Amino acid sequence: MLIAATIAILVVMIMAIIRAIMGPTLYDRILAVNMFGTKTVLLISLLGFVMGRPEFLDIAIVYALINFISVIGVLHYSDASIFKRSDRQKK
Amino acid sequence: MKDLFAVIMLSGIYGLLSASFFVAMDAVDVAFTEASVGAGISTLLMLVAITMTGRSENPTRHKPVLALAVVIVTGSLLIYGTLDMPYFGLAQDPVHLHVAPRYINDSMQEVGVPNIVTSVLASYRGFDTFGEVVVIFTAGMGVLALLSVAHRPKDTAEIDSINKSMHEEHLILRIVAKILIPFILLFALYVQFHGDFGPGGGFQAGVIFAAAIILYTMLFGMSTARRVINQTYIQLFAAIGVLLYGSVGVISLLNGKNFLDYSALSADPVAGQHLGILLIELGVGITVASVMVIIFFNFAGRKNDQQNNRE
Amino acid sequence: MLMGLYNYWVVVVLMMVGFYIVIAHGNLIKKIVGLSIFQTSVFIFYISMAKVDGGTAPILAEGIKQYSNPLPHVLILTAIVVGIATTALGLALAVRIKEAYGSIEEEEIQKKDNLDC
Amino acid sequence: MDISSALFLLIGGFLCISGGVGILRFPDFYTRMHAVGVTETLATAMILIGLMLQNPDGLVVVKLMIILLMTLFISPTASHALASAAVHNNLMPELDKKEDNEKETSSNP
Repeated sequence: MLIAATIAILVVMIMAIIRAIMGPTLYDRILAVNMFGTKTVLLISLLGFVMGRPEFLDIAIVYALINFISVIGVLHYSDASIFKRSDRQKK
Repeated sequence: MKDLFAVIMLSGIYGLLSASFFVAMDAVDVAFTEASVGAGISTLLMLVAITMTGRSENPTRHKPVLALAVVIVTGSLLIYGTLDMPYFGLAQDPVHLHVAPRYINDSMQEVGVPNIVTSVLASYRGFDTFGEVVVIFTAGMGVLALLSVAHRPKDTAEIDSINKSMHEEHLILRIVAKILIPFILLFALYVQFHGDFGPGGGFQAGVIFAAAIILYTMLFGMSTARRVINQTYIQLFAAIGVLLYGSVGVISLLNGKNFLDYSALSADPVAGQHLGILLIELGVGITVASVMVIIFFNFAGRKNDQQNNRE
Repeated sequence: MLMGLYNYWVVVVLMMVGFYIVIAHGNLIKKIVGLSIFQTSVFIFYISMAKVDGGTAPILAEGIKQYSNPLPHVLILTAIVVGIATTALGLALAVRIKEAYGSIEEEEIQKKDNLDC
Repeated sequence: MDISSALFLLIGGFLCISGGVGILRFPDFYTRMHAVGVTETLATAMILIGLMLQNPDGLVVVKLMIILLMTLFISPTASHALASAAVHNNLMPELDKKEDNEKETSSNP
């Protein structure tokens, strides 16, 4: 069953890559990257179990955190800035 | 692909993919580093850079036939060269026959640390790591020299008003970040000090620590972050990390052993090794964290400065 | 029995992709992305050399006999962090070039240089 | 124990796949985000619970719990931030796609 779940996640990762390449708008790409990151967390925890040494889940925790930080960062430093409107209002 | 934003998103995915590859190849420590560096920080830095340099690429006028030819010739030569290489995954490969067995078999008696990667990194090959830390420090100083802007201290009342107005808008993000940041810092410390027993160590912990500070900076604004983390102190800390590492080596010299031979630090050689590894990992962590923060602050500060000048 | 070498071929292909981006594109940021792809291909090369069939991660535990080779891991671990530091330096240079020349396209920079002389 | 774990893993895998189909096939950004946002959290929870049942002792379960908690915090927040960014920048669902494309190409910082 572990293998089946791993394969499912790999398939979904390929789908996310396709969306990130096609993605007409910027937000589609960010969404795809975000999804890819979450799937990577799952993949790494699954791989730990498949290889029989599940002690190394720290990596998955780091992923979950870094993924959040990078999504916020991408939103902050792109045209999609959520901070733009407040700047305009200030002026 | 002409849109650099898409290019950078895809390179972020590439970083994630290569990290999962490293997990599959048993290199947990490397995957840890790549997770925090390749997926997070480098994507962010590239994004900040393209906001300053422009988002689209000019179409190339000349045809890349020559480049393609060079690439194909070099590639086929390299593939021809691999035909003599040992097969993938065999235990009798020449790589595995030299130094590595000693590390695997003896490091527990000599260093007493379960994580072989940490013991090789910090003890057997302490010289190399010292060099790497100095390189990181130098790169940080280079970024500082290239990008630093003299920032005028702003009116604190103005900062407060900006904060208040922003607080109403990004309420959810800020509260979640407020909950998460202490955990991230705590986790960074765990990674720092658990590096002897599991994957982790100074390099990874430094990057995670810096990532937490970067998150804070992005959500609460540059000026607030500058009030919390003084730029001068950060630069000082970057130097202190390198000095800590170096001084451990000097102490062992003074005690009559070789440079960075930690068995001189204590009466019992294994305890000395433990102490030495702890200290130099701390030095590495401090340097990496402060260099990453310096790099990010300078990029972001430069960007703010450009925006202010444009207005 | 050539199949045992596929890991090297993947590395070579990735390396050539990075190399191609570096020499065929004029945009400095894209060149840096290309360099980082090249860099990662070298990382993959080292890590795939370290893998031993049936081995596990080099963290000592009871009841495990076969470990992968820890030495390449050490080299690559430090190389990744050094890589990000140098990439940041490259990006900083690109930003300064943009400020000085108003562009980060190689051809335009050269044009401006020729005008100045 | 094994059967329940397998069940959880299978449900998780299925949800993942359905989210993947959603991100590929749905017509515009908001529906895609709906597909991903809804399945992602549940699928992650399912797979992590399945893994917890595989090895029900000690530190591993605690770490899996931490990952689960993090995901429960993080992924809705990220979705929220993404959606609000899209709304703030006037990305309209479906009908106004043309205008939005113009904005994409013309907006250079």
